[in-house]
Amino acid sequence: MTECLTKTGKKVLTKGNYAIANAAVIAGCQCYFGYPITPQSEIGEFMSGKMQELKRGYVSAESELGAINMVIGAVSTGVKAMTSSSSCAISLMQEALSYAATDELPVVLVSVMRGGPGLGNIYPSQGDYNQATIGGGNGDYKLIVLAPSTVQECVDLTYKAFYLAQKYRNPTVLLADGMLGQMMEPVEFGEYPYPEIDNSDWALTGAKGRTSRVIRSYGPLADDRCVFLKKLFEKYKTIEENETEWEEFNTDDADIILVSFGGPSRNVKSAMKECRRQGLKVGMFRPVTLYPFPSKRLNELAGRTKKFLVVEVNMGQMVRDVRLAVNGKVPVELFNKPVGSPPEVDDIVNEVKRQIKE
Amino acid sequence: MAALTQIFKIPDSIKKGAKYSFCPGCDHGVAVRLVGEALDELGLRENTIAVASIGCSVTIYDFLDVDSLEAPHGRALAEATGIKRARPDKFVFTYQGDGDFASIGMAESMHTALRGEKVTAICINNTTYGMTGGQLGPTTLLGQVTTTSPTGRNVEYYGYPIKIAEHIALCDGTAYSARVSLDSVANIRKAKQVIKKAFEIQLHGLGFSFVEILSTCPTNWKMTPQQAHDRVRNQMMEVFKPGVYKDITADRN
Amino acid sequence: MEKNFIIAGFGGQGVLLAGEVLANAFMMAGKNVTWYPCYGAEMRGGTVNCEIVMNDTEEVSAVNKKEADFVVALNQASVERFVSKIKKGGWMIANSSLAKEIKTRADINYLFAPITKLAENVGNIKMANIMALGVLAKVSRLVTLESLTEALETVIPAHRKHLMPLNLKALKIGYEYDLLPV
Amino acid sequence: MSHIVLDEAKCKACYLCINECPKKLLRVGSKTNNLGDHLVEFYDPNHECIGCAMCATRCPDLAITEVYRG
Repeated sequence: MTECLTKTGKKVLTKGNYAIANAAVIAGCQCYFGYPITPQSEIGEFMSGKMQELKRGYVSAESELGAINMVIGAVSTGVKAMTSSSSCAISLMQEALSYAATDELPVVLVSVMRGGPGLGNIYPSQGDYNQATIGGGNGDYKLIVLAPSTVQECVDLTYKAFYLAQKYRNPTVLLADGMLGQMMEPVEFGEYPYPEIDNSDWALTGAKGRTSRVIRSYGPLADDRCVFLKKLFEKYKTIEENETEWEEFNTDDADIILVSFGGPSRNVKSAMKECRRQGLKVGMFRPVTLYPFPSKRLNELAGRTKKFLVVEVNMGQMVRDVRLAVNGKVPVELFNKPVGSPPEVDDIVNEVKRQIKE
Repeated sequence: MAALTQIFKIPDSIKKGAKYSFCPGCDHGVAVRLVGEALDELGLRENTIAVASIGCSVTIYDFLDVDSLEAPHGRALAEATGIKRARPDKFVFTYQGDGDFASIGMAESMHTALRGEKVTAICINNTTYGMTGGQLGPTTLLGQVTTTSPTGRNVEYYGYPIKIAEHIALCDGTAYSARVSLDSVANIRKAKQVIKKAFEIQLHGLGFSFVEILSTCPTNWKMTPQQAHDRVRNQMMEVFKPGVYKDITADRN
Repeated sequence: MEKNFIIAGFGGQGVLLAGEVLANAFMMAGKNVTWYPCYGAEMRGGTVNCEIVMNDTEEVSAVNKKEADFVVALNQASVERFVSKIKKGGWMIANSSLAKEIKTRADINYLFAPITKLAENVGNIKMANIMALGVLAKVSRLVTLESLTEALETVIPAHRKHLMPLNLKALKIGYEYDLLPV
Repeated sequence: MSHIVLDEAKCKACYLCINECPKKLLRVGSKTNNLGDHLVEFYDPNHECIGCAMCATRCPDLAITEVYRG
């Protein structure tokens, strides 16, 4: 599947993985570096052909450590670059992500979640919510995290990931899951909808006609480090103010609001609709950005609903952020499936009914 | 009175007023200067992106007046690969220690060589992890006492030191692989020519070029600077023999 | 209206491709559609299936549904696995060349067709998947031969284009199956 | 008149240069750095320096900043 997917106009039926890869190409991704892992290998397969065809950069890296560090190298020169991987292999990238965040580099990482922990399995999962939003790298840093729920959104949020990464000079994660990666839906690839960001004031391009630049994370002096980190967290505050994104349905009169992200939120949406058909006052809330997390809005909603039910495919990770946001105003319950395809609609509906009764 | 000719100056590629933070007698200083001289002579300063690694080598960005990126431990050549693929017109080199290049970063190093990536790697071999206080590294000599080989490196517990330049020479993508020593003025002058040659290989787009530099660590070896240089000559050069191990341009010359 | 389909069979029978053709056909007919494969260890030599959810009014949200409107089972294992998932009044379309003609439920419709044998008659048993789509088109009345033909044109890769006539023949025979003597 | 320029601020008293000078014009001086190490000094009362730059080549600390021959 290396033929060029159509850029505008016509809809094409394609897998989430191909959608992400093709969108990255359209977004102007100049270099792709990757190492295969199910369920996202189609991204690298697509890129291997496409990037060579377009005379852009492509390397089958020796490892995920190699891949993410190659991305760091490429983006440090001001070009757009990305890698993609999954779960246990994203673990290998945590060190580099800490560097990239501290170096303020616009790395784009696509994380297509599979079952964990350890080798886990290749079924869909949301077990890497914490890995993406909290991270496993050292020190204080944040990654922007975007969570698509449809194949079209895989396209749209890939564009956005490149834009936000560039705009804020911050590593950005597109957090998909095996379900979205493998699923096919009709999509339209429009033009890259964002303005290009001028990188010329910081990128490494050779010190011609200017003083030389150093991109480094080593800060030997404690005081300097304090200043730097405070500044870095000012940036995160700006991101939180400007870029928090979510979707909500029927929250106005909801007695209970279902909270879910990514692929599984589709089933939650169907369940919410089914509940409404049965006359139950059920709403739904879907964070699109997992960092920044829409805490403020959830807190507002906590003032008017009676309960939140968080549905996720892991042992309960986002539920913690929802609880922090709601801050004890109303109960926040969890309905989870540890790993695999999302919970079936009927099961969610039944759980909602049970929760309403309680 | 005869006119004066300046025969030595600090290279333009070294930052004005730079004062090294290396220990007395450490040859990192010489190596960085040689790199600076080579950049000057080839007119590369304004087109270069250097990659610093972790260890004492990380500080080169404080001294070299070129655009620089700091890589996580062992990943310098991955970052150099990324830079070169993104900007093939730039001159890209890494400056690493033996631990960085041949231990934690061995996969990146070998695969960069195997891909024939058009970058240059300079690797300082001082047979120890210097910055962390002199532990056993991949190049620690048999019998050498370090803080993690208190009775000397033995094969049973530690295995053998790696001969980096020879291994890199075996990679098909390597265009040039050489080992030099900084133990004497004559060898320093030779080293300069080798570094320059490695840079030229990259400029001609011939493949991966590599220079291993035998260097001192008087502090961790617990020697005077002079003793340390004697050790390089008498012990290290016996095991790590200086020479050009691969030069794909040799036949053409 | 939302309808969902499960196409199942052995690895190698082309069930994922058949699903892709069906999903494309729905898309080309202007409908919302999602194709969702089973994947995982099952792919290695075992049974394979995919689910296609079609909605002609709104965006498809849920997949991995508890029940299916139509199941196309190309082997016995798939019949056994999915017969219980069919909605009341739904359809089991089974390949009687590789599955027993036994009706275990009274509340669903069965159609048994010797799909593999018919494909063999066309000249290539690999056409069984496309032939099954023909049968499904006839039974479901939710997708037309025209859409399926258009979908095949899109899905079949350039280097397999010489197989188009054979595919179209299989599609047509499948569609006309119930007109043939069994 | 051949000579060198020595930047005492950069000298770390490793004394490697002393052994390199063919004319023995470098020696341990009386000035000390902040560790109390005696710095190297260039002592060439008879103008014997030949401007060979061996000292500068050897110096690991860029302390010999310039060498002139003439």
